[in-house]
Amino acid sequence: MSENLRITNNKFIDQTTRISFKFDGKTLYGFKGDTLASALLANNIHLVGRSFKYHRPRGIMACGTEEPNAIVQVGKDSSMTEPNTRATEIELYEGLEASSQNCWPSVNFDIGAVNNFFSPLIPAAFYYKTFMWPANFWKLYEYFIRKSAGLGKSPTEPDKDIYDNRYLHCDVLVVGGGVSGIMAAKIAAKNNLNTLLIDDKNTLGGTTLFQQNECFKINNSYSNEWIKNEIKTLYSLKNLTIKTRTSLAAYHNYNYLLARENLTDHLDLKERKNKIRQRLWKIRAKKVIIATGAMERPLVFNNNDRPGIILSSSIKKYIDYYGVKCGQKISLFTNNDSAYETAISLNNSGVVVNSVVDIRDKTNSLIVEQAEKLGIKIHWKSTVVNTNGYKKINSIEIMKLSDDGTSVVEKKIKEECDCLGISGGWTPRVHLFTQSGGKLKYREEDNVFLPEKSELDQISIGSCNGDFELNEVIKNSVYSTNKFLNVNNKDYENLEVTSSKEIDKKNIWLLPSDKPFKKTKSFLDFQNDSTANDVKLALREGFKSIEHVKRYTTTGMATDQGKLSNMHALGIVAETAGVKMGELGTTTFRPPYTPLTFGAIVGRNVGEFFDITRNTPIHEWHVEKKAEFENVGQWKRAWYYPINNENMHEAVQRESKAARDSAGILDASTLGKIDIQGTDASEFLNRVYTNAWSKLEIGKCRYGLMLNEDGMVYDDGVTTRLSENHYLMTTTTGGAANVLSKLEDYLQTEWPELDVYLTSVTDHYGTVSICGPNSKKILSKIIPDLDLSDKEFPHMSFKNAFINDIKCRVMRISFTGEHSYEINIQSSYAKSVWEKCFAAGKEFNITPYGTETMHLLRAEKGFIIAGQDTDGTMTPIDLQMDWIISKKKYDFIGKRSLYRSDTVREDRKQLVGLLTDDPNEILEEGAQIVSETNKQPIEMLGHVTSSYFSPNLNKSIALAVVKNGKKLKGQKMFVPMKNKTINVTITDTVFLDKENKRLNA
Amino acid sequence: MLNFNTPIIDTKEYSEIKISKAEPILKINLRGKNRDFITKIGKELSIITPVDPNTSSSNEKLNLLWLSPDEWLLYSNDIVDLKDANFLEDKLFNEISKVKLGSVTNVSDHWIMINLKGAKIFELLSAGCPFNFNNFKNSKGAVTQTLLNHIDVIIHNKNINDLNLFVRRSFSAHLWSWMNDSAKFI
Amino acid sequence: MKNKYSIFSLIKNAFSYHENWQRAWRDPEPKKEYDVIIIGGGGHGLATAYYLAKKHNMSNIAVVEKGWIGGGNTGRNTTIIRSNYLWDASAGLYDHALKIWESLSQELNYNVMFSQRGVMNLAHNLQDVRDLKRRTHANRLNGIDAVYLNTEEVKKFCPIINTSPNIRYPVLGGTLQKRAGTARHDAVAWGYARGADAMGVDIIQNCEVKGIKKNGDSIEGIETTKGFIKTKKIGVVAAGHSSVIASMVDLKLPLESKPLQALVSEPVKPIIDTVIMSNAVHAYISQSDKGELVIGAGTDAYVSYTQRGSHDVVEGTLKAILELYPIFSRMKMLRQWGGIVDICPDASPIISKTHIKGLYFNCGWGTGGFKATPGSGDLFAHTIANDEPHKLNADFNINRFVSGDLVDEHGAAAVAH
Amino acid sequence: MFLINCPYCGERDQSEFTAGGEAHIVRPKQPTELSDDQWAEFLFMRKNIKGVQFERWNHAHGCRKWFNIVRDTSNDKIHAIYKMGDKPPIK
Repeated sequence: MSENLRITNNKFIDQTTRISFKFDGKTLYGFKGDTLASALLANNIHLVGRSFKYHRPRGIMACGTEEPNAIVQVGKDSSMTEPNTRATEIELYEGLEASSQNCWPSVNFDIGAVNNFFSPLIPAAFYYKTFMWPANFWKLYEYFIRKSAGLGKSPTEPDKDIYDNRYLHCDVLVVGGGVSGIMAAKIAAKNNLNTLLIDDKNTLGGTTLFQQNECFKINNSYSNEWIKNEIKTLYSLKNLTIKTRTSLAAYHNYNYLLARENLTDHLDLKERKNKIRQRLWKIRAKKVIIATGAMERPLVFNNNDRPGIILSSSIKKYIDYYGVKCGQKISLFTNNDSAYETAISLNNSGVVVNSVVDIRDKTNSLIVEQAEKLGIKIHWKSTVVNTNGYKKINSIEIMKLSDDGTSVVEKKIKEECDCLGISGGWTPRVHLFTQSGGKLKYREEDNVFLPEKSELDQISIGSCNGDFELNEVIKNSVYSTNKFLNVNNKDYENLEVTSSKEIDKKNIWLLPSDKPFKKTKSFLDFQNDSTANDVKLALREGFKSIEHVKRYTTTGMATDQGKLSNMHALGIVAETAGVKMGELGTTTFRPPYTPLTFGAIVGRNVGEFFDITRNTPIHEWHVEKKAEFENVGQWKRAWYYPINNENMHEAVQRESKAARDSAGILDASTLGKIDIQGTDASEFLNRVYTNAWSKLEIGKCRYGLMLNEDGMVYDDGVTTRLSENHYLMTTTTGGAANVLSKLEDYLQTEWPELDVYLTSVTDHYGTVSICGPNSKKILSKIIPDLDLSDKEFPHMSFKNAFINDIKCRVMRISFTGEHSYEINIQSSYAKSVWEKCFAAGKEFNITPYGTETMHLLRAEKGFIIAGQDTDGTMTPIDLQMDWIISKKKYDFIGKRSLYRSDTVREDRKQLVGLLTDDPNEILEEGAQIVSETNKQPIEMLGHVTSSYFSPNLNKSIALAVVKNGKKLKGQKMFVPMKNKTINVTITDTVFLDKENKRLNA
Repeated sequence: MLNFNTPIIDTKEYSEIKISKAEPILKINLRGKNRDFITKIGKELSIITPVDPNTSSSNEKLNLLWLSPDEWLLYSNDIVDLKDANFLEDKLFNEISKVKLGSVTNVSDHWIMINLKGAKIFELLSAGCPFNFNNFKNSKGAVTQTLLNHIDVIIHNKNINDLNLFVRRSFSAHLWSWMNDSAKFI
Repeated sequence: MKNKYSIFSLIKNAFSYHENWQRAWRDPEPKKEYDVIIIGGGGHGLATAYYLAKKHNMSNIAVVEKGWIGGGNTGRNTTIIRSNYLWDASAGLYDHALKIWESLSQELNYNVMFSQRGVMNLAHNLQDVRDLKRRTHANRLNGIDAVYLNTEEVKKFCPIINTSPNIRYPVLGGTLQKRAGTARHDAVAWGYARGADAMGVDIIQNCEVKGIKKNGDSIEGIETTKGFIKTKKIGVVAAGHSSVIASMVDLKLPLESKPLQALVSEPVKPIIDTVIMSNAVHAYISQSDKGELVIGAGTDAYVSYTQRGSHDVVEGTLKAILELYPIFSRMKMLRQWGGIVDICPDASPIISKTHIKGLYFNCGWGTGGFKATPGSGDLFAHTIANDEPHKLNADFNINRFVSGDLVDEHGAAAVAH
Repeated sequence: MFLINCPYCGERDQSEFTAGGEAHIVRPKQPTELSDDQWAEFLFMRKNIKGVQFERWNHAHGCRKWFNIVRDTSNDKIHAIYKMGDKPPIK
């Protein structure tokens, strides 16, 4: 550190705690309380990055969220590195490592800077006009374009940090802890409103916190003294929650807001372990008060982008808050009074202020007079026409402005400097207001967009609402807050406020130079390198709308989202096109206000919490038996149970054979179960299923098919009549929730006259299904007093029973074609019943089987699986299930759709069986079916929906849907694969036990 | 004997949060629309049927929660033998469903009840629940059905900082795990 | 033709500081009458006008646009282009478009940056696997270059995907169409606009249609904010606002307009050089040439014309992104936005005549219309010019909702992104 | 995220609800009497209004009741909420 750029009497930086950090590999020092930007400036480092397109050297320009240039890569660790972080927002911590981006090999010597030399060739949107020849070279061009684009580098390993979300409901949310926000929060909280105040900085107070100037006093003390006391009071208020380091990211409809709280980024690395890094607050506020302040505008003039050119108010913050001099000989360039505050602060800290270049005619507000008294030189009615210095500014060239402000006159003055502060006036931060859907109005006198109309319960106060004078900020904020909250707080009634009143305003969007305009480089968007020339080019080429200009020139689309560039782009467009600013409108401000990590949005919903996992009551048994699981919706279902290193095929073959040869046991607990009661229960079933229900005897079960109103199969399952007005419906696993809500919908909206109640009992019952020729023997061991004779307990019926005193229902139904039972018992006992069945079946080699075997067994019988053999385009007739459509019923859901011109077509795709000529060839599910092989293009007649090798038939079997399939039984077809064609024959869908003998075996 | 199983087996304590499973608890879902149904329930259970939204009523043994204009959840204060639940179910079924007043469904194992106690339980809930607890937390007996970490739950405010939360059994292990994870960061 | 764009024209213009570039398109006032008026100046509408002029010898054509051209879904989508659709009709339609994309930059003399970096669709459950295999087989037989990949091949093609078997919904496989990719959305609208303008098409911006004048069942013209314009043929290409236009002639369409959201991250150096779509967990991601991760979120279930959607949808999408790409947790969302997508019950578009003579609709593209832009414009131009559909869009008529002959692409689990 | 005042449970976050599309499309009592056109009108054709629309919502994660909402689809503002079967409070 050659120069001492720190002043020592600073109150905000802990100069006793020195912190070491690395920038571009070099070890540097700063103090606790510094940002990376302030620490770099204290080390006289301005050059921190290269611009996106021309790779021009760029320095720190601001001190907060609007920083366009100083964006750095933080951290070296491949999992923890973070690209594109604003140096102005990084609080310095021990061990911080940051580096410049978008430059190679280094920020000081960057090869990409040749682009600057070629810059005449690459105006806005040049890429649309070239790289088209030769056509197939685009891939190569694109490779280099992509390589040169992008800023920082993405991490390449998973993030180790933890993020969190939290909901918060409050009466009043105040966004921004400056002078307006502080007063508003106090008023709200003191009136018993549950209030939340957030600010993105690490401390409240805004810029007033370091405003120690004769021109700005409250009750005869400096405004910084006053605000410190206010902050102290705030922290003692009961109804008030204060969150600092919390940035409002998005303001959605219905006062739903998202705020990101930074919890660990400012801590030393070793203090961060096991702590939440960022928390996203999902805030629902009854009322919202926006007090987000304003941000300073730059000025647009030739070569306004050199390192060392900094917003004037930022220079003030660096000296007054961080105690850092941005230079030793500073010039200022302004169109308004605020640069004079900077001049005075610098002067008070012993920094040489060369001069203030002011585009206005002489003005004599309080603050200007104070500056003049201090002997600060002012160039009135002048402009900077050029700046010099490649990696850091070293001089500026000043000329007088013509009366109309469009050209420069008289002779050029060169002024040496090592820093130039610029101030183009102030832009209210209306981003959140517009995000919330609010409409803006334009105020001509000082060229600002202000909140006008909002649909939501919210107000904007302070400078984000266009109040720039301290006395007005205070008066209007208090008045508006009281009115908005419908309270009458008198805390701020008799404040005596001194404020320097700005008298003259003048604005020139694009400042003239002595050089012809076309040869100047006046930057609008510093990060994306778009210039005033680019905007004018876009307009010349017919891009009239501001959105077109923005997209064509990429102005405002960089990581700062145009915070500094939008107003000037609008101004230049309006001026060039001869339109009024107010009529031009603005581009849309889209959330988030500042970039928001994906991690914070997702919170803890990562890893095991990515999605819900549902388990059956027997789950642990399957885990113990090392079952492989299949995801079925959110359920984990046992897929197959490999033993002795079996692969899936081997396990499934074994399980399938066992189930048919002796006994198998399946966990069917995931099936949806709906308890239906009410005097109209039968009528209800008549309406929702295709078949008839009224005559189903009590104690009997029936299979039902449910359609959508469009006639397509929606769900299926067995429903049991438990008593006169009491049914138990089962649905598919995946369909359970949708079926219940669909049925509730019909009951509540279409058929409110029906006396029917539906209650989900899916989780109440565990379902143990045992099947196979020995299932009866096994069941008789478990429930010895139940008469299992076919006469007493035939297929498709149910019995109430007890297992060790615990009530259960036993259904004799079958999805495998085997003699089988389903025991429904309260879930708490399901595992125990399962184990009992397993023990009782041991002598019969009872074999647990999973979903894969279940699918195989049902396919042998030609039973469909809704969702696998159907795809939302199959009617029951297509499934060759005409028998299930009641001819007698007047109506049921979907009936009318079965009689449309397309659904009555005879040659629709229909469900058939397929056998391969080679019985060992297993078809691929999803494979297509054709009738000819040598034709191009081939007409695809259908596809394979289910396919297995059946160990019980010792051949491969498949179900398929084939156009006109019903009539094609016995026909030869082909399944063309990538490298071969498989010959198949269309068959019946039932492959095994066509006579259903096994059901009663 | 059949063994009784629950997906959640322990009690966990964190700073000002204690979460514990309470099972077996009797739970019966009651549905009906007309006055007779409401009167009958009151008479059978010696409890006032809450008809105001988001409320409940309780007696020494039972709690009756309002779930919707035609739906209530009955649950026992204490651990019961599930056979008693069946007994009560049958009784109510005969008195209500059989006589066409409404429906009675045993849901004792459909729901798992988790008890939350402590000063910070609402902070835990706010980690995954969009419901506004500001008034709820001070109204004893209040009931809400909402989502917690995307899972349907019924929450009954038993007492100050003492809640019973009902979650469907198949979701309960996941929710339990989520609650324990979140509690670590409160 | 206007001045031709090339590296040479750039060099030439550099000498005059780019002050001599011609306008990309004029800014005309509407004429009294046009042979055809296209309502909607998005990619599809501009392409329709372009092909009407180019292939059907018409020149008295206007495109009227309420706002600025390309400002609707053209400028708001995630620019995925592919043709690996299941049904023959869809495959025919989208592959027709893909073939035009392959030479579109040269055709328009405007670099639309069509980048054939491949599109991969992932499978996360067994039904996904069946569906993707079914689609791949169909694609192959339809001459579309899709292949099925196993998990290792997926990983090899895009190494940053988390293919661990231990995640909640492991990657079980995927399909890859190498000819598929992305393009620069704005450039498509601008390129077609410039091309159409050069052939005499009037592109009229800031011109909102307020009514349609009919005489019996024939079209007479449109009422706009710039006055009445006479015409006998109207092609409506108004995307989310199709129903609004239809209601002007008391026509109801099988559409619902819903918010669809998308977002981009801050730009970073190349990290992902293909397009990856995962329907089951809902994550669609690619990286733009500028370096931003471009992520498509889902639709909300309600109708809205606000161009805003719910946060839960964005959260759900990013959840899925981090499940599959945990390395992106520290990446930052730079900008999110919404579009209004017009969704048909079968997730397929309508390119069709109506019962009103001279009134044609091109709508219902839902979440995936961008990819079809050139093909859609070409076929719609054919339909308008001949008053008959081309064979490639014959199946996409309005009448299919009456007959039941739907082209059900979401039933077949191929979401139309 | 909307804040929806369920007519039974009170104000709740949108995430507790599911949207059910246009309201007052009554399922025809005698579908078999309808032509294919008429049936298609019921099945698929929607007003899809930009502006004030009547629509169905379900408090799916609360009381599970369906009800109607009057909402302006151009700004998502909810103008009225009423129970199923009730007359719309505004035209």
